[in-house]
Amino acid sequence: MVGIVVVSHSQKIAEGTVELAKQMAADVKISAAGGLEDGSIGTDVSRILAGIEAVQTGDGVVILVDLGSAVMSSEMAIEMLSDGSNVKIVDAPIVEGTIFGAVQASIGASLEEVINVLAGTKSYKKF
Amino acid sequence: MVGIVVVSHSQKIAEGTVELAKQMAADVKISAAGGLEDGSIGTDVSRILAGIEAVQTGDGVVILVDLGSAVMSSEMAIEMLSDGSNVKIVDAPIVEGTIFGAVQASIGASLEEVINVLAGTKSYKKF
Amino acid sequence: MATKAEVLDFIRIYADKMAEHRQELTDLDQAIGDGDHGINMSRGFKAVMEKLPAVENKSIDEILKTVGMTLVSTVGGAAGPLYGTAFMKAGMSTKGKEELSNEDVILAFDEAVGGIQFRGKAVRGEKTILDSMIPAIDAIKASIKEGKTMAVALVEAEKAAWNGVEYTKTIIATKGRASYLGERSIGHQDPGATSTAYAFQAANEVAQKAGK
Amino acid sequence: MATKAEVLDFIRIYADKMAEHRQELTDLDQAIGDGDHGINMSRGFKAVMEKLPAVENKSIDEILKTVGMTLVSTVGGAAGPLYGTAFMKAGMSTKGKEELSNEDVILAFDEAVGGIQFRGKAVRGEKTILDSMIPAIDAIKASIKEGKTMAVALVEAEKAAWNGVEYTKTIIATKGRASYLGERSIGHQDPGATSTAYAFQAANEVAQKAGK
Ligand SMILES: Nc1ncnc2c1ncn2[C@@H]1O[C@H](COP(=O)(O)OP(=O)(O)O)[C@@H](O)[C@H]1O
Ligand SMILES: Nc1ncnc2c1ncn2[C@@H]1O[C@H](COP(=O)(O)OP(=O)(O)O)[C@@H](O)[C@H]1O
Ligand SMILES: [Mg+2]
Ligand SMILES: [Mg+2]
Ligand SMILES: [Mg+2]
Ligand SMILES: [Mg+2]
Repeated sequence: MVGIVVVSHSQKIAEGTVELAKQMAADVKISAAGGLEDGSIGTDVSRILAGIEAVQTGDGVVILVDLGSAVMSSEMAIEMLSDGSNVKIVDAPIVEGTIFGAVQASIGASLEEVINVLAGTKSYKKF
Repeated sequence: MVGIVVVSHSQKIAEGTVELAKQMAADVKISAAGGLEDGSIGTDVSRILAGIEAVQTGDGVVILVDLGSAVMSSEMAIEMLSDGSNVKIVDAPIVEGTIFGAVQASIGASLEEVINVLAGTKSYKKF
Repeated sequence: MATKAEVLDFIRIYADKMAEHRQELTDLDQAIGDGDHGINMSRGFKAVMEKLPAVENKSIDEILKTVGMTLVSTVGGAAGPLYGTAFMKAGMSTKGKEELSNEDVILAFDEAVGGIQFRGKAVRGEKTILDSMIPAIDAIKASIKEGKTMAVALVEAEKAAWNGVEYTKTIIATKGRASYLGERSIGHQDPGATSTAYAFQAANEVAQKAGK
Repeated sequence: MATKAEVLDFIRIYADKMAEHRQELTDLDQAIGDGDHGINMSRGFKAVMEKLPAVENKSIDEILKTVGMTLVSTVGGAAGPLYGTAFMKAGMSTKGKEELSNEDVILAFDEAVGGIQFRGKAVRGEKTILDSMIPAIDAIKASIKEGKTMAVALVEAEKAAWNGVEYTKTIIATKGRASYLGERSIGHQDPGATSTAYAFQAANEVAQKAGK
């Protein structure tokens, strides 16, 4: 199953997003990499790295980011992996994208399929 | 100043989003309407209503929602206001939109301007 | 015809059913949604039962509006604004009434379903509440038009509601969370249509007790 | 030329400066960002100071790489991956060295700025670290080319860095959080360019002490 890592500056956002995603897809492989080790706001490459490792089953991992340094920190985490070739940062809204991505991943979609669905999240209309 | 209400099924997401927005715009009028009264997952019209009232200065309010019933619950809250004409739900990513909206609102943008910026959030590229 | 006592009885029986079928509705929602519909409905109607004593001596519209307002703030999911609006609209159509004629009942149901459509912007065939509610109301109207009693009409209504529930298994969801699954929602029974069928089951039981 | 002791001295002095200017950098970031740059840099360099004793007897590249790795995981903002990559790349360019020639120093600076550009995908003129770093490194290169000592070169470098900081006030931010403000970022001094100028100030102070 494709894994998902939620990288937010805020631990609360990352954790809350994981909770919402699990409601829709209880068995999804997902981890929250939010905030710094002490709970304060920011992004931490080691937490992202641990998050990736926790959900990587070999089928690939998508990383959703909030903003700013979340992208750069995630890129560094990927570079630090011995093989980061199937770990991809996707440009999608962090909360909405995670939920849609979790639904897709849980039904056994491939990494490519999950990435495609996430690419479409931006054009999803909420109402 | 235009007010912002963050309506999420998750209290953590709403609170975390408000924290990130305040980092960028300390003086912004913003409230978190997340989860149910007992902290569990869902949306609650009374909490949204209280959220709107807390940030309405007369300059208008934008509501950002996560998904599903957040839209319907926000619509009900607006209908319950004696005058909800300058309270608008916007279709924008909840975390990213809130942060961009907060920056705009804090520099004194009008309701219309904030709504315009939020409409553009979907096409913002994270990388 | 429906007396205020019957309206109250309907609410209580429906509330009992939502508690009783909590797990069933939740399991249905687990398959195509976020697995909370039974939790939502039972939480909402538990709150309704707590509010009810304070308004049971008021007119029917006050009772229905209180039910609606309570659901809106306690259900927590889409069902909250939807059923909440339905009860509020039904209440508004029965202003000042202490008893409802068959026409009043039909009007109240029409307003209720109109409220759900206004709120949810769905039509029949989108795998929602409407797929059991609309056929059930149509059945009531047809029966009453044929000169049957409300008790008979509600037997037909419940039957139509459950048929509607069965129908939801055959269609794709295009509204609500189940729509996130696309094609994969086919084959699954809609939780909201199911909780609506229980509402007609409750109404039917009240009517059979009254025998009219 | 730079000895390992000087490299360590540079790190310690820079760490002191980040603690000392914590509020100033935070205030600058408050105006056009999220108000944490001073917090970030001082937290990161506090962690560096804790890690330093364990590696101070290793070669220069190990020391620089440790600084980079530490910053990456403790700074918490964009400055973490940026300065982290800079120190790591500088480290990689000084492999096994116990002492750096002027050419080594220039190569290390070039690798550092290359790392920042690789990581942040910015160019000069976008109101970032680069706007003080690139002119400072250019000044070093020009001075050394003219046959001046590193101590003289670093005086010029610090001067150029502060000029770059001044220049950031006149331009619009197109990278990083300050870019969210668009036009409104004009008139404000970039926090990252400022923290970089303090790095050249630290390097300059070390060189003046050594007098070479
Ligand atoms: N727009 C809509 N119109 C009518 N009914 C809807 C709509 N959206 C969802 N529903 C109904 O709501 C049910 C789900 O309710 P519930 O689980 O309480 O809400 P949520 O999806 O927010 O968790 C669905 O099974 C469906 O019948
Ligand atoms: N892409 C980039 N390239 C170079 N420098 C950048 C880039 N993005 C941001 N910066 C620098 O980082 C500084 C902000 O650092 P900091 O406040 O620690 O990060 P954050 O913006 O994540 O809170 C900015 O002032 C700017 O100089
Ligand atoms: Mg549900
Ligand atoms: Mg729900
Ligand atoms: Mg910052
Ligand atoms: Mg920051």
